[in-house]
Amino acid sequence: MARLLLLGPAREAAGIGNDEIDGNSVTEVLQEAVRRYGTGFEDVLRISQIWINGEPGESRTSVGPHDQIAVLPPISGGCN
Amino acid sequence: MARLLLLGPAREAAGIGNDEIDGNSVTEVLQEAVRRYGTGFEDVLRISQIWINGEPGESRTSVGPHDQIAVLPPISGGCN
Amino acid sequence: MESAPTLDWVSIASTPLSSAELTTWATRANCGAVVTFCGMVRDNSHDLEEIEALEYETDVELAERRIVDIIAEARIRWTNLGAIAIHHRMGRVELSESAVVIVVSAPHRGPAFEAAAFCIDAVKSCVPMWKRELWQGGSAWSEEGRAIMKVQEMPSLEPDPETSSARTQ
Amino acid sequence: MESAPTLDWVSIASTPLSSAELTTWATRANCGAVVTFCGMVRDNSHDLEEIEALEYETDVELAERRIVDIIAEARIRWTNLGAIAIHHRMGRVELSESAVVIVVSAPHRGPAFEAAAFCIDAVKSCVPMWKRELWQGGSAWSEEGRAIMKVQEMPSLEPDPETSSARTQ
Repeated sequence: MARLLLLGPAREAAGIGNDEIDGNSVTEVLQEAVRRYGTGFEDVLRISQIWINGEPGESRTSVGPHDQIAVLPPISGGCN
Repeated sequence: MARLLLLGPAREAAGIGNDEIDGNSVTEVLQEAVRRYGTGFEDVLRISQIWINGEPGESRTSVGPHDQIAVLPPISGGCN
Repeated sequence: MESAPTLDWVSIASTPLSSAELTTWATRANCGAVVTFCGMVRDNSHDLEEIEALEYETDVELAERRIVDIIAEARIRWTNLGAIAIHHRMGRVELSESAVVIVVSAPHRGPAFEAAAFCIDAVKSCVPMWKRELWQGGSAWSEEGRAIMKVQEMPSLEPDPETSSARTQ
Repeated sequence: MESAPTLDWVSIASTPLSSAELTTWATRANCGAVVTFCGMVRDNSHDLEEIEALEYETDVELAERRIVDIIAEARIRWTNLGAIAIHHRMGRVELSESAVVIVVSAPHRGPAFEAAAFCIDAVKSCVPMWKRELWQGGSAWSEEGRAIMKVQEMPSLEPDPETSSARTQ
């Protein structure tokens, strides 16, 4: 179980920005997320970074209900 | 004869900012200026640029009553 | 951060930015230079001609943490800076409004320019922030996507040796 | 120049400067970057610790001509700039007031930063302007004297190849 935070194109593809998903590791949570949100989300996930509790993380990391997994697609820059 | 413009330390050393001085060339005008203002001014003049009518000029240039000779000591920069 | 802090001021909010307020805030008696950068919504991008607004999406907590990292890194790379402010809008930002304002004060102008340029480069490269371009009747994510970088991986802005002596006076 | 001109705004006057006014003035729909530099009176110089004001002496006509040259040269070196303002105080300027404000807008931030840095470097090197430092009970000409340069002789600010691609986006 972990809290999922989806941003920008990942939020748009999933149709949701925050979710709670079962799973003991980042990999398990994201596999369930793909099942839930479909292939459009999977395409974005493939090119995204994963941050765990605010820092870049590894997909084999184990997670609990208080951990936040953020999906961060490529950015386009703040301005000009 | 020419109009003399003295700036910054040159004005301070001469005790005057604007003057009219006889002379047919820049050299003649500045020689007369040194006679008039003394050695303190001569010291500043030695390290100064001379501009004629707003542009860097040559001391042998001939001048008339409408020409401006400016004495510009080294600058210290506008700020920081 | 609600009231203006002393040295570093980070904000991500949906209210308009005031570069004038930040410039005044950054003024310090020992600083001869204040450099202010406004990143504004302009009417065109790579492939669009008539942009009328941008919309920024972020997570405030994640983004502010990264901006704090950027300021810390700037203070490591330039050791004698005065105040640093980085404020970023989120949500819709109209044409010619500032989406981001960065202000750096320093005793001398060289470090103030360099640190301000570093900060906006780092904001564009290291902060989780997504931009939609809005035009009459449509919108799309901005296309120039790249992976978020770590602040410490930002390339250094080497001062040009030919001009750095003049610029560090 | 009494009312705000369109592209280039040069002023030498004894009244306080408003960087906010110039930043707003420089905003253009096609410009994503506005860089504002404030050169402020600081409380110390090379050998003095408690400066309370500076006093600037110039000839307005000669100085404004040189500033016009600086802007022309900036537009040669960076061909895609928006607006450029260079305003300089003369007479007495108090601690933490701006003695000079430079604003450059451009479509992209790289040229805006570089041209603004060039302009202040050139103002310091090419404009006939003398500075007295004033402290409690005394004053003296600032000591760092050098000959006035021609604008065309200013060294170029080569962008660092490592970072210029990021900075010219």
